[in-house]
Amino acid sequence: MPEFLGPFLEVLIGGLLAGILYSLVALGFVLIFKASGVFNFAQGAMVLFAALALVRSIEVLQSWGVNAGLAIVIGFLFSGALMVALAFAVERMVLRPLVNQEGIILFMATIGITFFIDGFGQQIFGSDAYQLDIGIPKESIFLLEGVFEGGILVNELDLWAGATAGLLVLGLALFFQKTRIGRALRAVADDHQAAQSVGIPLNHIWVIVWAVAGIVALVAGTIWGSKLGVQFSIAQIALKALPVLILGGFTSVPGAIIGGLIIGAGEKLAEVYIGLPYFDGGIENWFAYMLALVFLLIRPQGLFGERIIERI
Amino acid sequence: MSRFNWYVSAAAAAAMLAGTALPAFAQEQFIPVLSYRSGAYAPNGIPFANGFTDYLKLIQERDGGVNGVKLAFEECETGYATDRGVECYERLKAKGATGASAVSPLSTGITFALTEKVPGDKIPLITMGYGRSESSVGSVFTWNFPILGTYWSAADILLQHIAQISGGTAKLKGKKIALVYHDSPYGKEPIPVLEDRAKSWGYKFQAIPVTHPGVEQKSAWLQIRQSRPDFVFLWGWGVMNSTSVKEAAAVNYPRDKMYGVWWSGAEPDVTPAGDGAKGYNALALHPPGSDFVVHREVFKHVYDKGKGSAKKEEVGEVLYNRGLINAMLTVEGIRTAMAKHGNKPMTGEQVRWGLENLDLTPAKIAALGFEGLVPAVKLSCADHEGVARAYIQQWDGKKWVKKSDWIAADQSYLRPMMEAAAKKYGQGKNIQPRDCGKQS
Amino acid sequence: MLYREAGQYKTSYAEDQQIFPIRQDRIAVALIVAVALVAVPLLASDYLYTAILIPFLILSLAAIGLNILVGYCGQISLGTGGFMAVGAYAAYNLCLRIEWLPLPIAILLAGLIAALAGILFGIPSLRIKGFYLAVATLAAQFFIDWLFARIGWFTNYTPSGSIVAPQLNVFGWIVDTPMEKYLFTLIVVALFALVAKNLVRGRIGRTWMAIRDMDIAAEIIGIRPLTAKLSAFAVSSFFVGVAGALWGFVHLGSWEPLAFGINRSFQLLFMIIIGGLGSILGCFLGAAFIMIVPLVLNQVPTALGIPLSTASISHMEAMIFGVMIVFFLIVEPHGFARLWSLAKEKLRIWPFPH
Amino acid sequence: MSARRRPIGDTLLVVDGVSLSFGGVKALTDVSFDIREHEILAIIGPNGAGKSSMLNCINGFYHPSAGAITFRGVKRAQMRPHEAAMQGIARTFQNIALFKGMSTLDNIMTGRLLKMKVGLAGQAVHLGPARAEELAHRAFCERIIDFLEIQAVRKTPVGRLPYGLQKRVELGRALAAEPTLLLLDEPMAGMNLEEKQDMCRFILDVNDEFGTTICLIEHDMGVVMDISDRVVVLEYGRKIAEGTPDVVRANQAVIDAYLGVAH
Repeated sequence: MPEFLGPFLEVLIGGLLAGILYSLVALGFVLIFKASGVFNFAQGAMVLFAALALVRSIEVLQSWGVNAGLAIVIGFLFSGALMVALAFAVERMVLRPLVNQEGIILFMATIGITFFIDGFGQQIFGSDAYQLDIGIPKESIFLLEGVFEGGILVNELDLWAGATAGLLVLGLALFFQKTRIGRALRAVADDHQAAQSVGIPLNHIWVIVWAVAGIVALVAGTIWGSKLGVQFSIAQIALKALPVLILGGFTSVPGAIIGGLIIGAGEKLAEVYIGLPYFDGGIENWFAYMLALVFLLIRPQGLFGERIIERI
Repeated sequence: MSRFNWYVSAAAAAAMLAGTALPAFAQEQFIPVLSYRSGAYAPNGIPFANGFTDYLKLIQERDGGVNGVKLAFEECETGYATDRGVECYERLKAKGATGASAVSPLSTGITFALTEKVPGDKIPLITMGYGRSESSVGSVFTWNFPILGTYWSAADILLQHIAQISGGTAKLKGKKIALVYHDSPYGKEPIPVLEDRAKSWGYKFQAIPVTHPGVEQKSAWLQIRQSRPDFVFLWGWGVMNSTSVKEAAAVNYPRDKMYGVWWSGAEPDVTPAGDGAKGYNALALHPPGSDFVVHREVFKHVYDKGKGSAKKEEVGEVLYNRGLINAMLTVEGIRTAMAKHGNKPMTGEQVRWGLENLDLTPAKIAALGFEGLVPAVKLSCADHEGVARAYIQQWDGKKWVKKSDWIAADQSYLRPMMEAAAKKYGQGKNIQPRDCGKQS
Repeated sequence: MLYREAGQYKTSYAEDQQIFPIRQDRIAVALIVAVALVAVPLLASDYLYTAILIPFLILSLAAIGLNILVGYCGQISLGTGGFMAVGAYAAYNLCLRIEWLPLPIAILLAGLIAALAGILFGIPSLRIKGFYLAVATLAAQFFIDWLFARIGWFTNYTPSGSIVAPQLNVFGWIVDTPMEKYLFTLIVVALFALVAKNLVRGRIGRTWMAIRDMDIAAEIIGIRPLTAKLSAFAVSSFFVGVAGALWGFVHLGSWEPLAFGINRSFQLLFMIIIGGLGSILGCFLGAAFIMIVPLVLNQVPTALGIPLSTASISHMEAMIFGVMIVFFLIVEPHGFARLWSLAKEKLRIWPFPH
Repeated sequence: MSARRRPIGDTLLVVDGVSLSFGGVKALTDVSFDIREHEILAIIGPNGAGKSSMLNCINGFYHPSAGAITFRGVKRAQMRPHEAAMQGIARTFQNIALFKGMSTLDNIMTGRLLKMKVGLAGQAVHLGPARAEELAHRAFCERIIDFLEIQAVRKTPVGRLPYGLQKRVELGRALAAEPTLLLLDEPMAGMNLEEKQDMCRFILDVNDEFGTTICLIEHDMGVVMDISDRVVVLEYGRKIAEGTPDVVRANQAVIDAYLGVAH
């Protein structure tokens, strides 16, 4: 085995696993864009909001003497309900009045939502850093120790994240393929008129899709929160999900996953093999964007974008 | 461009006038509090601000102010952002009867910006344990007070410690030291010392930046896993610290080979990593804990009246105590100034004199209730740092344990460096260094 | 009755094409100029200059730059902070490396350098639109942040990466007191606002607006999308770059890359949405609003006896901005500027509605 | 029709064997005709006959897959719409393509953009040449506004105007470019009788006063027969007839394909 291969594989795997975490956030974007054509900048803020709600409700419940397991379950139900309520509020107060507006206006409106949720969430739940421990193991595992010196490092939490992302995608795929609502959502993605004929009002569809995206945000928030602690910075990971979207296409669920993997692996490899040795590091912050940008110029619809995307 | 605009300005102007006219207590000593209770650095900003304001409240409640002069303070949220910090400074600098007494920005970036502004406004800038390292040279940096330590001192103390445990500086030859730092003026401060010492002591130095806010460190730590440095120094802040400790645990980098600066050695920096943080070392400027005299006073006069800023159990956290100390130094600067100028609200200029002539003897410190928390410190025209010492503390999974004796920074090495840097700064700004021999 | 144009006849197109065709407006503007140049310096405190007026003016200028791109040309950008940084660092390096260069020239050149950067990062706009472009401009933001933090040359190898602006010497006028800084900023911003107004009401402004409103039709009447979009990026970045140089030199005095981070980009975007997309006046109104909300939040609750913690204030601030953004997008996408002109229309016929 | 001031002259534009297809669907097949100076040529045909596609080819919006278009004796290679505009081809659209955020005056002024020469710096100071140029073009546009009788809505954002007026503004914008060849895509669609009459008058006046060559698509046969000098009939992307209105009216293929359906 050549000596560089071990570290290379390690960075590659680390990057791929980091990428899955980006994918989790990107998924929420894709869902909303697919069904309502809204580029939801607030997805990152929703991740923070959901995670804050979860961690704080668990904390409060435990302080009331509820046992840990039950507190976690109730916490999930509570934050899930909160995300659904948020979906209702967003539909009623933002999307409905802005129906038929240009995509760019809706995009800017979601920037407004972002700031509101950021402020609101921290005002209610506090702006400190909170520990989220729902029992996901966080140990490091070393693979192939016989082959490479020191083995290849993998973090259990990242593996869990990967598995969760996989399950989530599977669940979403089933939801879209097998349920009536799911099929209606797909119809909406193609044509609003067609959706009306399925018999589900557009407003309901929006609420549903925002709620689903909210649940996805809760899942992402749980994993990110377990990894980093729940605090303000996790809202900013939304910025990491944007290049993923461009790469994977705005409308493709598998695209979000594959895009995440490519971005994650690409930026980590670039940082370790180009950034740190030649530029004192730090290039990963823009590398993903540049990668996406170059890609965009070559293939504007993304890897898995359906047809040529209507570029509003 | 429009009359509306003018109305707005007029309204703002009126609000300002009203704002400045409002304090009927014209005889108050005003202390601005630049804090950050929201955003990415809130976990560290909150306890510090709590400690700072609690001490001011203590002085107010227990003593009725300083020598009978009531204190007034106002918090302003900087979010650890330089521009907002400058804005806060501008907003608060002229408040109160005599303007701001002294300003403690708790941000190296804001310190750099304010260093340019305070000489014009004649307000002392207290940067306790942070700020510009060369501002220790008071003859050039008349208005800066990096009391109790700078980052160059911190870097030097860390190097001394690892040299000591390795068996002497000679043993460091060929060793690898990595610095994982917050990519900002704060994180970059120690680099000159670490690079300079690398030349003479012969260790290999590697600097690894982490971009604000510091949640993305995977590549940095994979790099560390590959290059296997013998020691990792951590110059982080906010969420970056706990993320570093977690990542170190994830790549199995031995935590006991990690050394954080004193801003990377508080409870919020290690608790998120759980057991992973066990063995992690950090510098300590002062011990944690709430069993010092001053805490008893704070509980009695502030918390028992329901006026505390923090939750009771948070009193005594590392950064809470640092806030207390910082406020105490500010107040003692004011008190020293009053000793010369009389018991009335002091101007910034008078407080500057007070700080420069600050002489906290052990007896005074004991009287203030800070025995065991603060060393004796005496500032002078030439030396605005006073004392630069720290010890190594280690996280045992539950609390910080003292691991070394107090280590003093090597002034014979640092002083010439600081003076050279200060001289360079002074030349660039056309500052004539004060002749400290003549000053009383 | 006070605000009516009856009896004011325009006998030439030149009269009709003035920036302020109505007499009352001209009087108001003259008054504002008088207030800004005379009354403010007589009355204002240092606080008003340094904490409100100077940042307000500079951010208005940056907002004008952004509005040219977003409001007039319809190309969204989230990289404004980055282009401000280009202006600030370019001005710093010009002053540092070419010692004889007068400061105003250095600031203008810095604007030109920012314009070049704008063109470079504007190139993707030829192929992509909307939020794809928004994401592309984020690439500019992050790249520029990194560039100035990491490449030592730009900061003259300052160990801390924080740089200090030189003394402000405007052809021999040493600008150092807050009042002088204010006057200097006021003059620069007023001149640039005038230039911006001239540009948007002339040929190039119509070119941009045509691209914004319907790019296909614009091409058919002979507009080259390449030149139109890139010129908007260039002019916009020029303004933003000049504002960045002023922000560093006049307002901050010493800065680091974080001063021009992504939050600055969002703040400017908010200003133009709230103030009014496609309105020069709106830039000032939006900047004033964004400057004043935190002040009000600081002062009013305290005055009412319900003091808020600083954390609550900053959360409230975020919430209010968020709500205002959505509110304006729903109710009045042209922001305060349109509300103002509607008010004027009402005033024009008041008190007789017909 | 009264005797025209400018007699019909030489060939201005030649369409020679133009074919156009989108992903296998043929929009135009081997279409050839020419447009002569100062004439009014109408292109008619049932829905989907390829009329708009034909106009789009002429002003460079689509690129023919086969065949060639020669304008003023120059055979054109692939060109972009703005290049067509520079050569003097202006057009209006079936679905109005005005700049909705701008006023009537500004919309018409955009038609003059190609004629304005003062550079960026000049515009920035807006004194001397820039001002003079702006005023000169304003005067020209005011003539168009007078001509189209839209003085009252000069400063109104076009988004707020009724449909008929918008059509006029769009015509005004095309006229402002002083085109050699003016392409009108259903200029009277959706208008009432009065509005149609006004529009006919404008078209005839433009042709007469400025000598502008006009190629228009129209559904209203009455209008077509009244105002055009010649008519080209398309069906399913092929030309089935060409000639004066009388000739076309008598053509059996046209009657079968189009008029027969219409009546």
